[in-house]
Amino acid sequence: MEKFSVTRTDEGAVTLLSLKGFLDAHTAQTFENVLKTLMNEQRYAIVVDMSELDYISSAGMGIFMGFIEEVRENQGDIKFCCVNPRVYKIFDLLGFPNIFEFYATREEAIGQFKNIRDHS
Amino acid sequence: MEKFSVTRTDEGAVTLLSLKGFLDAHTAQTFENVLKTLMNEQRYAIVVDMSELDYISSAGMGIFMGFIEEVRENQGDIKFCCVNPRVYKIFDLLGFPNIFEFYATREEAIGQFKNIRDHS
Amino acid sequence: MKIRKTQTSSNKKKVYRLRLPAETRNLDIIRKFVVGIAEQCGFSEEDVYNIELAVDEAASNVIKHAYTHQTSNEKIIDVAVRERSDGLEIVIGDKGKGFDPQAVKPPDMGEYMKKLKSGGLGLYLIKKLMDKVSFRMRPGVRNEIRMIKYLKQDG
Amino acid sequence: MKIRKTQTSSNKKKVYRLRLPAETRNLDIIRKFVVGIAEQCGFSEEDVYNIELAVDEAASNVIKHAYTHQTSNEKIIDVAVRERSDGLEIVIGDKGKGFDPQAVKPPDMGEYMKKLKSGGLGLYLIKKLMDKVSFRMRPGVRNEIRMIKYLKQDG
Ligand SMILES: Nc1ncnc2c1ncn2[C@@H]1O[C@H](COP(=O)(O)OP(=O)(O)O)[C@@H](O)[C@H]1O
Ligand SMILES: Nc1ncnc2c1ncn2[C@@H]1O[C@H](COP(=O)(O)OP(=O)(O)O)[C@@H](O)[C@H]1O
Repeated sequence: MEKFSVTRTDEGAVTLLSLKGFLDAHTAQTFENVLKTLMNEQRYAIVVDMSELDYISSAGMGIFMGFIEEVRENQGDIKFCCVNPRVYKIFDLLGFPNIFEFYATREEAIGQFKNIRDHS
Repeated sequence: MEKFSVTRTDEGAVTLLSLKGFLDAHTAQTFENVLKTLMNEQRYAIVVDMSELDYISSAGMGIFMGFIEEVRENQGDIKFCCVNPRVYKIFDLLGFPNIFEFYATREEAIGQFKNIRDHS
Repeated sequence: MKIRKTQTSSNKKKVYRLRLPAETRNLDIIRKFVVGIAEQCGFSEEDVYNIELAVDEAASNVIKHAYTHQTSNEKIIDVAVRERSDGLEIVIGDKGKGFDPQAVKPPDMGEYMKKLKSGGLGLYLIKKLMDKVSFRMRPGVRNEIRMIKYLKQDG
Repeated sequence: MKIRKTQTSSNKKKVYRLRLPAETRNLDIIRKFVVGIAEQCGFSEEDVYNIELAVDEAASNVIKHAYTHQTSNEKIIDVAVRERSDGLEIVIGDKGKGFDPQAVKPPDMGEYMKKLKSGGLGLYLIKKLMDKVSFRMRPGVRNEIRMIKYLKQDG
């Protein structure tokens, strides 16, 4: 019955968010709240694991657009990993790969924040 | 997308039918055809494994009623096993346990046909 | 501000309607529709299943019985689900020949075995699975089975 | 026997209608409804997904935009799916304020980043995912987005 969930795991300065299920205009609210919390905690190094995300609509994609500026202004980033091909196609249609970095594995994505990790 | 399937396995004189998915007024047709084939082949020792049957409506239950007389007239039977509690509740509401035998395992159900197996 | 009016219109909003061809292959769509609403309403998993089955039975009846001897009319099933504060009210309608619900006898399993008539289980099941069941028949125009399932207090 | 008449009425039968409250929690019900029909029609898994998303986008727009500044009207979404020999025609309707589809510009991702406006992606996506898209606006009465997805010849 749970249509969408986010699991948060902090690894040093990097926060890993694992999305699961359906991210639509309804469940986007849940996800927005998680990101708001991260902003409040000033955690700007974010990796979003989408291996278990089955579906995303533009309302879900809009959430990333809504936070990326604040994140980057604070020397952070939102990086994506393990996006399934169906979901990736939608990101691609909307030109997201020009704006966000996509990685095949968590490790690669997390590895991009090496500087930040060493700093903290 | 496949909403219902039947897997048939012959073990000597006993035929095991494993049902999977949703057995409703639409998919009942498929199931009826399988039983018709068994009648044609004069295979009357039938065990129906419902461990993977998620759902049954009266149209599905009616299929059993439609064949049981012919089966028993030929010294056979239709025995049920591994029915999940939700599905069993519906059989129970309609008094099926007074008419059919239900077993917890395949082995038990198949074992009931021991005489038939020895004969053949 | 007319409170009464507002209440009425806000009740009105909580209606879900589905209309589709009376074909068995659409049972799956009907079930998913009703399950989706029942889940949102907070019914237990078991009650969602009971509602799903009752609706399937009523819809299967429309498909099997409502439009026999009838070629001209539109062969459709209507499903309306109304959220109530105490549960769900579901109406399954058709434009077919109608029937006399009083004349349908509950199945006697002993007799059943003798007659080996496969049928007569649907309405019996519906009455067992739902809390209230009623009928309204206007053959050729609109026949309805209306059923209510109450949310359990301890939900 | 009037062949023409029969054809018309058999076309009529292949319409699936859904009407429900314009609330985001109902998106799931709308998607399942459309997916069920698209699967039956023989669309590929990828096209089913495209149709699902296009319908979700159109319905999300109704929920988000159609009924702002409006308290009295019934806030509903209508979905009608018509099976055609060559594919599916889907109409999403509302009774809200309507809008001028011409005035909606396709998003420019570069500009997008600067403005950081989250939005404007829905209609763009719909046009990418579906084969034909058109609009009809009668504010307060009925606004529609109509979209067609063709079945691929090679199935
Ligand atoms: N929508 C309907 N239109 C016409 N007749 C119906 C309808 N629903 C039920 N009936 C009648 O009621 C009888 C009992 O239905 P039911 O208990 O579901 O058993 P079954 O469908 O197996 O006969 C049917 O045989 C049919 O004559
Ligand atoms: N059903 C509708 N009713 C009113 N306005 C709508 C409707 N659908 C779309 N619009 C208008 O079209 C614009 C573009 O929609 P869309 O491309 O989906 O992006 P977004 O919803 O993110 O703004 C919306 O901002 C809104 O002004």
